[in-house]
Amino acid sequence: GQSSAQPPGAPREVRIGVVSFLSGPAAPHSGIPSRQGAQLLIEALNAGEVPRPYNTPGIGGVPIRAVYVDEAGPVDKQVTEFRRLVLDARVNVVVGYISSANCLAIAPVAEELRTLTVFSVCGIQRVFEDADYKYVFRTRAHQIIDALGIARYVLLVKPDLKTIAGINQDYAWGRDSWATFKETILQLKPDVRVVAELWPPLFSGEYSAEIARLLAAKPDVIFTSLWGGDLESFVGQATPVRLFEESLVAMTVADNLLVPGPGRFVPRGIVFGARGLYGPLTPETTLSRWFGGRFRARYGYFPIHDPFNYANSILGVKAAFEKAIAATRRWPTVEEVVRAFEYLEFEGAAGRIRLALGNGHQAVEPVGFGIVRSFDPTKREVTLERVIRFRVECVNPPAGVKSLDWIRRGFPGAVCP
Amino acid sequence: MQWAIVLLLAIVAPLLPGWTVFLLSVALAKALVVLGIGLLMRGGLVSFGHGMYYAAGAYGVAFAMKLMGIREALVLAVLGLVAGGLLASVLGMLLARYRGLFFAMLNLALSMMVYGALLKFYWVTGGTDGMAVRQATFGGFVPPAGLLRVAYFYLSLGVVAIVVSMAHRLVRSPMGYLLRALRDNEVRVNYMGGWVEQTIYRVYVLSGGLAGLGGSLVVLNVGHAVPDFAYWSQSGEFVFVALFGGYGHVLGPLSGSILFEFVRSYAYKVSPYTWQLLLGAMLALVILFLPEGLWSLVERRMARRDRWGWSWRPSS
Amino acid sequence: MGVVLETVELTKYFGVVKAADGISVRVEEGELVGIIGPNGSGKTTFLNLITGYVRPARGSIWYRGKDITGLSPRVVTRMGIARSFQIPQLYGGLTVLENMLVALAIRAGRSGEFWRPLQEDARLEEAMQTLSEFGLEGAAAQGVSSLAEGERKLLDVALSFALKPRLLLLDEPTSGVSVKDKFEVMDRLVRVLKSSGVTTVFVEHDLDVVMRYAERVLVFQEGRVIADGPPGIVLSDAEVKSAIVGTG
Amino acid sequence: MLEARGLSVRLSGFSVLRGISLDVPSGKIVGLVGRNGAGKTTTLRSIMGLIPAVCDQLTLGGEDLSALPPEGRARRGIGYMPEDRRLISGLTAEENILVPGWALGLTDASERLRRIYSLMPAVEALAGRTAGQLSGGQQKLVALARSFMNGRRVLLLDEPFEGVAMGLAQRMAEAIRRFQEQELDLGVLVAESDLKRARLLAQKVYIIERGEIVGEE
Amino acid sequence: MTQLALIAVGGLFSASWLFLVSLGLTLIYGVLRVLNVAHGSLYALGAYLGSSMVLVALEKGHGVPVSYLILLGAALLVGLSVGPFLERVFLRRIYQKEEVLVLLLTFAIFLMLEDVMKLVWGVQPYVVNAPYVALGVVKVGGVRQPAYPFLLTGIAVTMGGLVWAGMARTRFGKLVTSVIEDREISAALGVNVPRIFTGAFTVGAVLAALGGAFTAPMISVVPGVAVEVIVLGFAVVAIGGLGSIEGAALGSLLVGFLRSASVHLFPELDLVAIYLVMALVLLFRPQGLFGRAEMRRV
Ligand SMILES: Nc1ncnc2c1ncn2[C@@H]1O[C@H](COP(=O)(O)OP(=O)(O)OP(=O)(O)O)[C@@H](O)[C@H]1O
Ligand SMILES: Nc1ncnc2c1ncn2[C@@H]1O[C@H](COP(=O)(O)OP(=O)(O)OP(=O)(O)O)[C@@H](O)[C@H]1O
Ligand SMILES: [Mg+2]
Ligand SMILES: [Mg+2]
Repeated sequence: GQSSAQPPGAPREVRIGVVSFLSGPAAPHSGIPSRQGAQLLIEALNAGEVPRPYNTPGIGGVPIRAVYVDEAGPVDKQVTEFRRLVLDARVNVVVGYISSANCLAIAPVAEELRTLTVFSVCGIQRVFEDADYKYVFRTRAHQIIDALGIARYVLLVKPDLKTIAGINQDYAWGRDSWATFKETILQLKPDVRVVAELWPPLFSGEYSAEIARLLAAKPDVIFTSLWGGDLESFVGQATPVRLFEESLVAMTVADNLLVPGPGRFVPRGIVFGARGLYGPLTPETTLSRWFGGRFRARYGYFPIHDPFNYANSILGVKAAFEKAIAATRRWPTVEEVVRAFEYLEFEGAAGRIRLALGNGHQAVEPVGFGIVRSFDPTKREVTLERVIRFRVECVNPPAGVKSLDWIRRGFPGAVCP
Repeated sequence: MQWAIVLLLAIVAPLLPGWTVFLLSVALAKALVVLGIGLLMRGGLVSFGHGMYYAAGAYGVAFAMKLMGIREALVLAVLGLVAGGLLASVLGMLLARYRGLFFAMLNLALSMMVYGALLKFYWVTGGTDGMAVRQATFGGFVPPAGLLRVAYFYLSLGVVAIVVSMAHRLVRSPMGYLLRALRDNEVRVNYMGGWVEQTIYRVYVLSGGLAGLGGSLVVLNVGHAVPDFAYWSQSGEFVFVALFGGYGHVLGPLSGSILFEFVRSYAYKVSPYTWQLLLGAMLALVILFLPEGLWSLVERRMARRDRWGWSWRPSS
Repeated sequence: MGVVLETVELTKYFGVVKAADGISVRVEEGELVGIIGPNGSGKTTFLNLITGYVRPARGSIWYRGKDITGLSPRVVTRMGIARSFQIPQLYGGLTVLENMLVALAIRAGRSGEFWRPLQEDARLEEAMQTLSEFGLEGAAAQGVSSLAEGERKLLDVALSFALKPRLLLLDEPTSGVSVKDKFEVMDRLVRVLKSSGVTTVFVEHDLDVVMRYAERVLVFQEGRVIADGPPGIVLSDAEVKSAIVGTG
Repeated sequence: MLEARGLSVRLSGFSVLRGISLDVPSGKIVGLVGRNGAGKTTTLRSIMGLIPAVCDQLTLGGEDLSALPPEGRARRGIGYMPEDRRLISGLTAEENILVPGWALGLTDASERLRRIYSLMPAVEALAGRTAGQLSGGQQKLVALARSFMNGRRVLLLDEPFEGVAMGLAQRMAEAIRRFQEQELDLGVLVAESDLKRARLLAQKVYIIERGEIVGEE
Repeated sequence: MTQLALIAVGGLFSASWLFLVSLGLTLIYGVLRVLNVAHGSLYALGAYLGSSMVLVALEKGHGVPVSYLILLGAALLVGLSVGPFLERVFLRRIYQKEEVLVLLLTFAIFLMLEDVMKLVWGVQPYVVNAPYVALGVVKVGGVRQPAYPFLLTGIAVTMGGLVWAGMARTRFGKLVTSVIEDREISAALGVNVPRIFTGAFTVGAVLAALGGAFTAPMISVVPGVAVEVIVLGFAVVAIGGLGSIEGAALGSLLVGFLRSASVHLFPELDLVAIYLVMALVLLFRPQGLFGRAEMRRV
């Protein structure tokens, strides 16, 4: 009754700009799955088919209209498109962004235009650690959890590890990931030696020299934050020479390998990360069962982290709006939505999301890893063994502490297994 | 002619929707880079590396704000000009010896090394995440939010108006003609006692400065500097726009830049999946059917009007 | 009367081709020297050597007592030596008038000027005047790429003449210029050159032209000067005759 | 052999040729004489198909040429020597001469080359040298030799003796005459600015002035 | 010792690949004076078609050995169909214009083909590495190395030899030289200019597609593979001297070995290695290693 009726002052539709890579090398593994997740969820929301607590149609009974935008292109292009979304396409909310640089560039613009903007995938901690924003939120944890978590994981499964090596793309994500991993390992086990730090350029695709070097160096653990096509090329070239048997290879974005496409596989014995509890690590909840099932039925594979992240952003928007509506009993202003959004804790598509950091704008999440025992290419599923999940308090710094400082100071306040 | 256009832009700008004003500001700022590249192209020199000067301007602004706390828009713009010009005056000493595709490729190589440096020294430059640039002040004041974009727009417009009119003078001056002359026949220039390298060097530094100026204005508008500014595809885009608009006339780069930004934004809007197809097709059409650039349309029109005017005179 | 130009044992081989094989020549102030010789005998190369376009393997070049060996064409030109070309060297994208204006602007040392227009009144006037001396005033507004070959040739000569050099080197100035215009143009050119005391060296195949205008003739063969003297005497020399008419 | 009637050319608004008519009968050398800018080069180029021309008739041995592209005209046996030499500077002199032979797949190319060398021994001496490095006159010579390669029915020679020393010019003229004797029904059209020299070589001379034929002798 | 061996082998692999990628580029530049940005697209087309054809063949139960022939076939198919199409529809119209203009036209073609490929093959990644895996591994200095790159080396050497012989030794090569230098006079001498252009561009297109098709088994074929290839190819070609096949070979070796060495000795340099080589070479030999400095005849 009450819940499906529109509040007074409601517009005819809520327009949401959805930004992700629709072209270029980041599209197949990240941009397109993201868009798929967003589209599926928005359609289901409008039809009122999402399970509780999101079973009311649209947002506050108002249907959602999505405007999809390509994230590919230079940063000035992104800023222009953001402005066009807000000022020309008149969207009420912008959701998305995968590239960290774009998130950093968009945040101040969102403030200027007073537009509720919810980042979905980008992970750079600087967004909320170096600045305060009012209209900008991020419904996923920052990237620290991946590299930090996987470092803790390898120390647990291979406590006697002596040497590590890293192969990471030569750009911010690769640099940050490696720094986090290395710092964490050295913090927790100072006698570990780093035997190789390799920096292939982004999208280089040809890794025979790097692989030879890694084989020759024989490190106990190899850390990599490669993703997308680069990761697949690496896996394809490393498998025949049995790199994954020589060293324990830890991949933070291994779930990229599950995106459908011919001939692709997940090697056995690697440490599998999915940037949170997604993909094969997804916890069983009503929503995750529904979303995963729907997604698989429609797109032929179980959602990896990107579709979940986009879905979470949209669910967060809905939760915030409806919280504000409940408080004001009419259609809320953007400031009221923002106030409702801050420190919000809502049911995400794969477990609860808590906006605990950055003055209530930045989510914290648990993370988990496992070792691949087998891979089923038809269902595109892996079976993991030795799965360990790290709770939020283990891998996220406390509020007000910068991630890197937190690591360097020895994780004060961390609660870990 | 150019003043009429400037006036027109100045008057209509505040009436346009907000994102258009922003788009115009960015397009105007980029037009400066394109203009500089167009000047070089008049001398037969195509640079596929001007992104580095563009980046120099942008990062110049970012560092000036971060390290020196300078926030005055005009000062920052001039700083961008100086940053681009300085870098160009160093590299130009080397590049002035090169012609043709080697000039193009060496520029590309150098700009990719600048790109690499911006990436490598990530602890200073922020790597690919880039550097944020805060709002600038105008005469010490921060314009209210509603007027900020318009202020930036007028800043860009003012700078462009000055630069375009200077460029207009330049292309008709001895130096401008010498540039065209050396493109046609360097041997003859030498045998007239003209100094080819020096002319190229001067124009190169000038175009580097303009690229820096453009970079500083863009980054003030956009608010974020990233290494991609120095990436080869950005440089390629500038060259493209120079041809798209037509570098034969100083207004070509200006109109080309504005049109290109709108076309691209339009393509993003109407077909977010296949904007490249749309953009590519449009560009191919322009190249195939208007190889002198869009501005040649205008010139053809004006030429026709002239002839028409003639026919009114009594025949002798 | 001083020595304007002196070359000492200039030598340049291109592979086995002896383009210059020890050329020692002296040109006095105000002289009008013609160079003849079979095709490929090194005439153009001689001019290229003097102006620094080609560096000699051996030997030296002196201009008004200064050693100019190895200096670049630009520097040499700045010192007052201008040349025209066998194959016209023009600015294909500019009009005839603009070609001339560029020459005048560079001569005046104004090539770095970027705030005043090229087409200043005074400069325009001089340009038109120079063009009309070569019968090109009618083609002033025409793009040079559409000129007939003879007109291109004339413009090429006009451009070097416009530099007001003290030593003018002309490479086949009238080849391609039709017979009717040839003498007319040469008459005028020589008159001006003489009256302003410009020393001139010109390469020519047309013996009528050489006979009529040259005060002294150098005969080239296989990179060497085989005869040097007044045209009447040189051209009746048997060896010269066989060189000019004989092997080629 | 070659007949042109009412050949007109307009270039960037100027009427450069106005109704030129001329005949180049087989076995004859015909001169086309005029001052600079009279339109000699333009005439030859338009016969070769290098510039668009309007004409009432342009035939070679009765066959209409006007619709053929330049290479088609070359295939019909028209050899062309441009005024400004236009050798391919990256190839050797001999390769330059062979280009028409290769392009048209002439089976007798090497035989013709031998004949050309025997007509012009001076060319053979340059055979192996890179064309771009030859002196101006040497290039003229090679360009003439090249026109012989496929000039079986008509030769179009544009000021062939310009910039050529006297002795060589005489030998070139001699070579043209002898070549014509060998190629039985060859017609030659020579553009010249010197009436005297044209008279020496040609059996018939057209006088061209400002794009029009104003006389013949 | 092991390290040296690894650097050498890695350098050879890298060089083979680079050479394969840049050969067609240098050919088309040498022949048409076109710096062909669409080269990357042809490479990507070769990669996509190669992968999908091999995939179909494997599904139909054909053995892996056939797949090498299929890759070759895919490259020929792409080159022989798309090459002439692009040349006739686009490039032919503007050869007489400036080099940059043609370059930018190929850039426009590149943009269009990016999306055309997306429409045909979708955005899903293709990993078809059976041909890569099937060749097994060899040991170098005690370290396992894939054998497939040796196949690349073989193909690179063969193709390089064929193209070099074709250009330097044949009449076709000479006619092409003539057409490039002076289109008009070539036509007047009887050269069928359009046919020469189509022919040359098609050969270049086949080479580009070949590079893509044989790279495909090593990598994940995704949108955007075209982009990286272009700059790398350009850099190699510029280092070697535009239009020079020997130059491209030497350029590939230089870059390949430097990259391989940097991975082993100073990984930080990997990203800029190629540009470093390029800048250094161009500084000391502006015309590239094998480029000819041309002096204008006056
Ligand atoms: N594209 C063009 N636009 C305008 N005028 C042109 C063009 N091409 C040629 N002309 C003019 O046409 C006239 C004829 O030129 P052409 O080259 O045929 O003369 P020519 O008789 O061969 O002279 P020359 O003996 O000097 O070679 C010249 O006045 C020339 O300026
Ligand atoms: N750059 C060069 N490389 C190789 N050979 C050259 C070069 N320049 C000139 N030559 C050769 O040197 C010789 C002399 O050439 P040059 O041009 O000086 O002759 P020329 O007397 O001017 O002849 P012409 O009367 O035909 O113009 C010729 O055999 C020519 O081929
Ligand atoms: Mg000469
Ligand atoms: Mg002529």
